[in-house]
Amino acid sequence: MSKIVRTVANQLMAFVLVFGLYVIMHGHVTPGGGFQGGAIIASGVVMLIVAFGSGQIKKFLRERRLSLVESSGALLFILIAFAGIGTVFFYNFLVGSRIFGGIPPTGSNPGDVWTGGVIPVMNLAVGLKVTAGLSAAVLALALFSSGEEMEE
Amino acid sequence: MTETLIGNFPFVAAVVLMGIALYILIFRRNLIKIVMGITILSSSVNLFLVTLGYRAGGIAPIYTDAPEGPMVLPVVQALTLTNIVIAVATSALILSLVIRIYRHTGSLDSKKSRRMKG
Amino acid sequence: MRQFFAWLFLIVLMVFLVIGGFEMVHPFGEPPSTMDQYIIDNAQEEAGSNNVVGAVVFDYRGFDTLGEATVLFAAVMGVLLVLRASEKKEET
Amino acid sequence: MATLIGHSSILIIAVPLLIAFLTPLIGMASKKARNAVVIVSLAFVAFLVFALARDVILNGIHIYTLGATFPGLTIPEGTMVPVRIILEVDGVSVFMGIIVAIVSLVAVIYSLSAMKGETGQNRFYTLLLLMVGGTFGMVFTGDLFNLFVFLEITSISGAALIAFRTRFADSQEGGFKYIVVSAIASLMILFAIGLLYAQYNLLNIGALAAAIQYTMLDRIALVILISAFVMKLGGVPMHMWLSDTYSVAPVSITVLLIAASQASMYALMRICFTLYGVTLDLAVVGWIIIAIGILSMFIGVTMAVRQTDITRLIAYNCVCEAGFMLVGLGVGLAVLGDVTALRTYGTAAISGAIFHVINHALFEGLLFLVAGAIFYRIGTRDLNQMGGLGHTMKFTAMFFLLGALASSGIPPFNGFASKILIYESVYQFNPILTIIGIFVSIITLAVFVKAFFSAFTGASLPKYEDIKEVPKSMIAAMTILAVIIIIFGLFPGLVVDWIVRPATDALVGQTSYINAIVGVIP
Repeated sequence: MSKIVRTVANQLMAFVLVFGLYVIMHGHVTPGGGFQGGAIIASGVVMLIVAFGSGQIKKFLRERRLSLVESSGALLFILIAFAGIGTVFFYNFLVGSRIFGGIPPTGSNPGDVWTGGVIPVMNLAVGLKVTAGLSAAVLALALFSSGEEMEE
Repeated sequence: MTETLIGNFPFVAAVVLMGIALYILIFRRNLIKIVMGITILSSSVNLFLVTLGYRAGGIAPIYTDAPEGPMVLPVVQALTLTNIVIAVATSALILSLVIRIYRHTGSLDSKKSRRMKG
Repeated sequence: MRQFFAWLFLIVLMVFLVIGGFEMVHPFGEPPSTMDQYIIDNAQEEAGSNNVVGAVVFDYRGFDTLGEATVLFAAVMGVLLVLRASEKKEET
Repeated sequence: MATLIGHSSILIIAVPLLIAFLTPLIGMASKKARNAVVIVSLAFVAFLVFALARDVILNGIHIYTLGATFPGLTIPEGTMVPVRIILEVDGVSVFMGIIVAIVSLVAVIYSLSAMKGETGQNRFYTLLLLMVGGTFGMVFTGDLFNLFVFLEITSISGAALIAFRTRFADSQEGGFKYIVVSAIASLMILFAIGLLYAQYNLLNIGALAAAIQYTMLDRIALVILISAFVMKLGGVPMHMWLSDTYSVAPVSITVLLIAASQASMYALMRICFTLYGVTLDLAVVGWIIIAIGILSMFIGVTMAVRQTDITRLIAYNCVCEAGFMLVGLGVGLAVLGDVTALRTYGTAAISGAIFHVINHALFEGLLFLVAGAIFYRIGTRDLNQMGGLGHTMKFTAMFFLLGALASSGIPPFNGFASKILIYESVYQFNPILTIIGIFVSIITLAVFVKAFFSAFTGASLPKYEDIKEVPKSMIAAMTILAVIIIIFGLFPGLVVDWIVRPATDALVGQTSYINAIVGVIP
């Protein structure tokens, strides 16, 4: 792609990242959540792949590393679920505690990020996982169809 | 009768979309078109699920600065969300298989590449 | 012959489903809501989340979301497995 | 120990998933550690399954409400319906769980040497664990949508694993076919779930069963569900995918695919017996299932006769055996409303079908492992190119004979025990069905005898002179299955009493399943 496209894509990526993170971290207050935010960031990665070509992206987004991030996201998610096993698997043990423990007033309210118990943490885990996973899948498809060798 | 006919139109639209998808899946032989058929099928199911949860005059089920009014059903929306992610996953995997098949056989026609029809 | 049966199957299925669509027991806009109303009323208190869909996704039906994340994980692993570079021998 | 059993149902599903997420990380560090972790975790899961089985059979249905304040709280205060996802483990679920536990252990032990030297082993084991977890989830869950999600996990990881050998075009096509079939089937299942949700606003199987009224929409949902699950288990109108996928997958995966198909069979049982139960037009639905079964038997066995590829032959035999189970189930379903008929032969037919599910998984698994062992050594699946392998691969030949005899229902192996149960009970329902069944069994025997002679006996071919017996871990995996087959064949009464009868009672006793959910109002 031309230099203009590359520069614009480079600048836009920052906004995409911020917006994605916002959607992930406000998943329990406004529409959005881990999957949606992760998909937004992954689409930013797709934009970079289109602008720079998959060979260029491969140099700083290694598949092994993406795979590692994805596994850690999934692990974080399931470990939070396991942490509730003192009562029951998937128990929302953080509601009422000091981390994200606030309980919003019933009915319509302005919204507070410091609520939701395990929900924001899970959103973060899922966001990490989806970002890394979708990027890895798209990168693999792009690399394979452009005929380049992938690393294991 | 006419009232239910018009009132239930969203369900019928979902069913018609499903018919289109099944038509593609049964009669088309191109592998990419089969992938498209599956995606349309999953969209039709998503549309059906979301219409199930609609309440007349309802608002989105989010309490942050919520206006007055009944909220639409949240569970179907969660189910739809799940199904969207599953559809993405499925089509990613199918596309990678299609690329592999294309590498091996040099063709996207299912008659050529598959030993048995179906 | 096969085409004929396929058309027959498709048309019969569609007729049934369209009839089903018209005959929905609960018309569009007035769904039954015993389970959902409970969630709408209690999500803020039990899950502490303003976003009721978020509460359903991560709390009430969190196990589905685990499954969903697993599906995505499996698909990504599958893509990477299918498109792996070559079948070089792995030394063990 | 009590707390462990209390949480065992979720641990059985979650531990394979947890280890699957860990496997890529461990695999980067050390391959030996990865293999050890996979085996140890699956052995732990198997232990939990047996502990849970003992508990369920002694103390009745096991309930686990995810995310509630305590596991037994199915219905929260202030409402009359279950809101959260509930795992409900009764006799049938635990029976299927035992199958999956055995089969997954065998598959992993077999893969240890069968997969040696292939690339992508980290991902192979990850997907294998995901598939095991998905199958456990399918059989343990009490929630329709959850069933759909786990079905998807199983089919996506299964499809990726079928395509594992990327150097063959066949395996890619097999994977493609499998995932297309599963995607269509599972989306139709989701549509049917939507239809049920639209009327009752429920997703829990027990609560739905209590509320169901068999309206027009319920009938449409039933038709869609039955056809989708028959599609997934390889019943006849939709059996084409089965031979194409089973024959190209790595055999340890084929064994798991059989378990996954059996999980679809379990889902079919759940839908017919528990979800709809006595509200059905029992005779009509029963006869439809019997017809599918008879067709599967016929077409499976006739297609098997024509095959020269050993794995395709066994795959068609799978279609045929699935027909036996469907006939048993159909007969049981047809007389479900009739108490005397149910008592005289209905429960026996269902027991036969359920017993055949585990026997099927065992002997078809053994046969596929043998076929995989042959492929591992000589690199072909074509029966015409084999010959005289019995001289050098003695154990393999013995195991093949054992599996073949069990599959054709020859005493004293386990296939005989379950087939005789089906024959006897079905004879009282309709003698023609039994005659067809015996006829099909005889042809099956003929098919396998032919395959055995062309592969293992005769003069040893010069090109296979230096073929050795397969590695120890493959022999070990086959031995486990063979020993279980012999034990089941020698003591069928004990097996029926311990695990099959509770499963049958659980399947027929729809009310106890419903009461476990709805009856516990705090």
